[in-house]
Amino acid sequence: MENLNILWSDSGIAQLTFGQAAMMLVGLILLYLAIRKGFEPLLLVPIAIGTLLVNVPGAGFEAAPVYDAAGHLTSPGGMMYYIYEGGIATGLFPLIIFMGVGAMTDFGPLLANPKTLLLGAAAQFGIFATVLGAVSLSHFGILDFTINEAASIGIIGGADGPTAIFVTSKLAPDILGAVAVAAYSYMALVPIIQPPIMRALTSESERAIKMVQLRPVSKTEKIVFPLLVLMLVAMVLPSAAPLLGMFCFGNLMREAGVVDRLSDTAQNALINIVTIFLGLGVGSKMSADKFLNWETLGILGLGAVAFCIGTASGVLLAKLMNKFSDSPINPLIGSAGVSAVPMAARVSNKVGLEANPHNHLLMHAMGPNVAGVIGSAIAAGVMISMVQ
Amino acid sequence: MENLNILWSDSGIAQLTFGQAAMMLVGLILLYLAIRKGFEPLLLVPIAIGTLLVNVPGAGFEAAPVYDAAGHLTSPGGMMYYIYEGGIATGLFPLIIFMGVGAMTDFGPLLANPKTLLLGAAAQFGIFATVLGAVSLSHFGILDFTINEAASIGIIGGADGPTAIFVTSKLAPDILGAVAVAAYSYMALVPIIQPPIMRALTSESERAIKMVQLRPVSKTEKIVFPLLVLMLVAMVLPSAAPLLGMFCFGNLMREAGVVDRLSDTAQNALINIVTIFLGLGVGSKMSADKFLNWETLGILGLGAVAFCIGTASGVLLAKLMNKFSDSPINPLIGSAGVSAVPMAARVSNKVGLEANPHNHLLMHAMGPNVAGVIGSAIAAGVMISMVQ
Amino acid sequence: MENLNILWSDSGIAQLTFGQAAMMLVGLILLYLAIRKGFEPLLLVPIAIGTLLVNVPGAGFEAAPVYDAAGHLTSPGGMMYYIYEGGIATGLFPLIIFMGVGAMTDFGPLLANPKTLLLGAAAQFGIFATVLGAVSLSHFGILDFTINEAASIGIIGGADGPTAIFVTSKLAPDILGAVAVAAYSYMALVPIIQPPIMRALTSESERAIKMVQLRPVSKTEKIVFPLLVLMLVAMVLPSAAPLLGMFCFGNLMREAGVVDRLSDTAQNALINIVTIFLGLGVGSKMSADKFLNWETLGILGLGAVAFCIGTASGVLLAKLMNKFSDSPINPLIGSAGVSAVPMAARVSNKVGLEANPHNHLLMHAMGPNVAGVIGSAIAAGVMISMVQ
Amino acid sequence: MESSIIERGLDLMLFGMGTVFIFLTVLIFGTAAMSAVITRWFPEKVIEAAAPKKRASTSPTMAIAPATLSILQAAVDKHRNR
Amino acid sequence: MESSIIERGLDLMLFGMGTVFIFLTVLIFGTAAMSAVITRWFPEKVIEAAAPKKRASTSPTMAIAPATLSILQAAVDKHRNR
Amino acid sequence: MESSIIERGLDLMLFGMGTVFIFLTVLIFGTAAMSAVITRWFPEKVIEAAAPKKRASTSPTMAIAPATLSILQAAVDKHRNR
Ligand code: NA
Ligand code: NA
Ligand code: NA
Repeated sequence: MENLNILWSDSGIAQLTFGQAAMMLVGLILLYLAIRKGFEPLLLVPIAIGTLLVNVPGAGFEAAPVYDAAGHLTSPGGMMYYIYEGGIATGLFPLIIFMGVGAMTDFGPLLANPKTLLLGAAAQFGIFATVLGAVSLSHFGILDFTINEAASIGIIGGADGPTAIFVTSKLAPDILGAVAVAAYSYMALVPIIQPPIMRALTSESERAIKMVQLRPVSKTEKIVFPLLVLMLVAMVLPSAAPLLGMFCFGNLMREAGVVDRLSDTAQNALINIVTIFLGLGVGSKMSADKFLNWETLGILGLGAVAFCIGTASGVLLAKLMNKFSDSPINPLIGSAGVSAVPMAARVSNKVGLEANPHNHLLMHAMGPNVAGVIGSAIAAGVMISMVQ
Repeated sequence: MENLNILWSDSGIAQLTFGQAAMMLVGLILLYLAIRKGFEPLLLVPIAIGTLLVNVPGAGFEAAPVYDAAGHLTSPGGMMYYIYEGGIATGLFPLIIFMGVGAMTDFGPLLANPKTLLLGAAAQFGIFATVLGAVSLSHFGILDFTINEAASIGIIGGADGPTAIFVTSKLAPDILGAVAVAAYSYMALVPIIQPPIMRALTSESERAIKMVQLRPVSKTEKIVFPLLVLMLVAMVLPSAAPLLGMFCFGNLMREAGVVDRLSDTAQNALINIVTIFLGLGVGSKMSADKFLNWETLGILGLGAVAFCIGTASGVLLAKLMNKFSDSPINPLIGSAGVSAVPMAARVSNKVGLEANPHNHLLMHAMGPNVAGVIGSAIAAGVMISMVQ
Repeated sequence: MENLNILWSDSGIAQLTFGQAAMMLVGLILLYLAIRKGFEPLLLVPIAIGTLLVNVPGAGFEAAPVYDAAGHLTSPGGMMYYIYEGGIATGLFPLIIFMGVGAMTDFGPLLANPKTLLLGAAAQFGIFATVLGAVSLSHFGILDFTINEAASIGIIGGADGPTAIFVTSKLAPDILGAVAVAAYSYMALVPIIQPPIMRALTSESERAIKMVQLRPVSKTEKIVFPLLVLMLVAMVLPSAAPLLGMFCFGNLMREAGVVDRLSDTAQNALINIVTIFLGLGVGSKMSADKFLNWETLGILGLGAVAFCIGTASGVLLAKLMNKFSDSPINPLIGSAGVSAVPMAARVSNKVGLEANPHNHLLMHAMGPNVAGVIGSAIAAGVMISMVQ
Repeated sequence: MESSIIERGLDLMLFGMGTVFIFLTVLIFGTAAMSAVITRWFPEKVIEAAAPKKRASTSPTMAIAPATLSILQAAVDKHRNR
Repeated sequence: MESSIIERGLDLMLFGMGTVFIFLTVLIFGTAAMSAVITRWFPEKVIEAAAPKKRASTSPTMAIAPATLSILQAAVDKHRNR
Repeated sequence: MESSIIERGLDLMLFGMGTVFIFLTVLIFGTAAMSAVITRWFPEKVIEAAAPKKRASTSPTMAIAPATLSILQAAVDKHRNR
């Protein structure tokens, strides 16, 4: 009988709280979005499973290990504890992911037309406008965000998952779950969010603008460019050096041509392994007390606003640049500056094709697209430097 | 001269104890079984090497790191120390292996015929009967097993390596080496252990029973099933949630169809890396004082008994189900309920073909086979919940 | 304004020291050598990037984590801190690399002609002659090396990167950067360093000596050999057991034929992942205070001397053996005893072809080549045993 | 008042086998219900005849991953179609 | 003397956007200079027409790595040339 | 009574080279004995002529693993045999 009691009191039903049940539902919804709707499944599937596991009542996935007075382990910690402390609190997982993304990135289009870097700058306006929005909500007592949380929410607008996770795990780990979910969800929604804004801000004739073909780029330029970025970051903003350093390292491995073994592993086995654990670790912050509150709704809302403003800023600056540039610039490539590589560049291409079926913007949009990755990493560095 | 003394006193021969020499012999025997006899070499080769290394006199593979009063590292620990503490004491390695096994598992045959889940339950009787056997030996003073050790020994009958390692590292780490070696050895011996029992408990006509072809299973069913298992575990037995959660996560990655990158890595690079280190870490518990005693003989004996009882229980329940079922059930698929995937299912198929050369039982036996994995994970959860 | 001050005082230019600038230049030079000159790029590219990153002023890549009195993390450590402490201070990374190298090594040529093991012994004379050179410099007050540093510098002559890193991280971590850079640079320079020495010490007719074709080697011999080495190390020199144990483990996985999954992963995904982090971690010791001093010049100079002496010793012993051997021995294969697998064997082959265009020495030189790996691991064990 | 080790073993057997059987029985009904619901309300193109030859193995012993095989198959197919 | 949260947000925006624009503007000039130097003094065989079809994806969603594809291409080519 | 650093260096050289030579000499005899025993009592089909072309490299510089190559070879062979 006593044993029945143990089994019953240990059982999930006996311990389940309303919050845990609700969070499990959230996990299932995320899975639905990831698997059926194709919302960035590589991250959202592990995050969703992490959400389910961490809300299993009494399973102790988040438990810290217990040591006795002599320092001997009396009870090991839960799996999520080790994953979170080992890979996310230390910042290692997002940095390794960023290295892999660097190894997957081709800076060729950017090098052929470096002024598109400005579009990657403009689109970061969404980040900072959102920070302002978040602190305003806080100032007027509508929601309660600290400046750390506001900065983390803003970075959602960077449309760059690892950057958002890196910044949030440093500045405001309690909202990591909500921020990561918002970042990846909106990245998946780019094809829905961006086109109306792009159409609203451009005329039919602007959207039909053909751009001149990109010049060829030499191997040496591609090798030197990541080093140039790295040296510049080192001189200007060291707090962005971890993110951009690893990004440039990955890209250098790709372009060097002598370490293809390492580049392949960084793009495949290593990034996959880390993605699995990063997702689980982010999911471990999806507990009811951290997610089920009005602030989360605010985060989701502000994140959407950040995407919209970033898209608009990019398009508007592209319009302006088109006015003053020698060679024509199609304003549609401005929206790609939010990053969300390569989805946003594909959206530019698609909207461009609607206006002119012979106008292929994909390569032209890849320039601002990868510039957006650099831009939001810089923005992240500013946040870490000024807020922390 | 003094230096000669140092070299001599540091040398292996000067320090070698009888126990270490004997354990090295055990390591070589395991290697022979793994390489020449094909006994689950993926685990037994690393375990055997771990056994050899940890018994090198004076090599300090197991040494803990030493810190001075100020907390600075004065002497790093041995390799085995880091592997064991980082991956086995934390439970991470068996869980990652289980994720990979989940990604390799096809639940299709089980979904087509869910009542074969019962066979996966029946075969776990071997586990608990063996627990009873172990405590009886202890009660009558023949051998000295605690209840923790008895539970760990029983789980050998689950025929599932990672489950056995997970449970034993939590309940009775001192016998981890013996339990893991027994579990993997008997899994390799399934084609020798099971057929006589199967033939003894069934008639020629029963063994010739043809089963109806399995119905097709939809992709959606395969996606929902691991989630169903996960939710059920969460509600009923949270202590089984780590094992089954990771198993279902792996299976979901496999079936989701949108994260094939992750699924492939979980099935290949990641599981291989972890297998190497899991084996070495298990081997680090193969020291003379833990292995060279009568209890180890008892563990090996009881493990064999567990396999036999599990096989018999599965076959007998299958016979019973055949009596009451609408569609015929060949009792030979019952033995596959012990798990030992996919070896046990192949044994069912082979014995079936002897009785009827046109009777292919492989797919029918895969149902109870994977059910046995779930069954022994549940049994493991009960052990952890009731014994710890 | 205050914020401008924060950004400025946080910026790299404001904090850059002369030493950091110089070390960044060193990093760029290493990259040039690795990418344009093909100097062992797999290690030197990550080391160079590590050098750049760790010298970014104010980026805190090396910072240790900070905990408050209650043991809670208040500030996470830098990436390089975790990589170095987790993989290099513990010795894990070089050991894992060594396992992978073992899985890539074919002992066939050595088994066909085991007396070439002696050449792998002779070439280690470079190691110990260099130790003597280093302590002499110290004795005469020219440079200031401790015995620990002298031992680490000597091991450069082993022409084996992971061995050098393993020994130096244990004996003299402060000079790890310089030692690793010297070791890999000279390994890359083998085709330039060795041929003049080889030509100077041999006559045209000696270089033209044809060797008898190697006998076939059975699979069983290849499986037993790594175990033989392992048992012998265990008996004679346990301090070499970690290095040679993992090396033999890797080789056994390769030859066993039953764990090809694990062998492939050890040779590919795993060694690549660890190579990336090993390089970064070594680079983290490339700070100005540790690298920019006369001792580093001494290390580079002594390292070159070690290579030359090792090469000469190998060739001279090969000449001697040729005098007393039944079957002819081409002295050119002696230089391959320094290891630097497989570069040194290729050099033997190339110099041999110059003297006799039909004389293919590659396979004959592979014997001493892999013997050199064993030889320098033994030398490393002696260092660790006698110096530490 | 400590129960003897034998009693604890008996308890483990009773509650253990009980839990295993209850869990898997509930899972049978759950699975049947799930399949019924999906088959009725979310019918789909059938993907395989429950005999998944290509991915049948759940053993970690296979040296080549299914994914690799399918890549190779694709390579060969691609070539054949030239 | 603590500035209000609104002020801190405004500061972040000003200095943040300022840093981003300054950094990327400097990078534009740096990149242009680098390309000019390389094109003039270190000319090279051009490797691609800036439209890198084979390795264009920067997305982690592609299931097959470019490297694998090129290996397979090599295998097929090798066979075709027999 | 500390020995000078020069003495320690000399000691290292003597005992180091001694150990290396002794170890490898013992290994020569051990290997020869092992080969003799295996060749006489456990003869086997010879697997290769000591010139293992396919897996000769012990260098980590090769971009494609032997395993991958053999997989590809298999793919091409398979196709050729159609
Ligand atoms: Na961005
Ligand atoms: Na089982
Ligand atoms: Na060597």
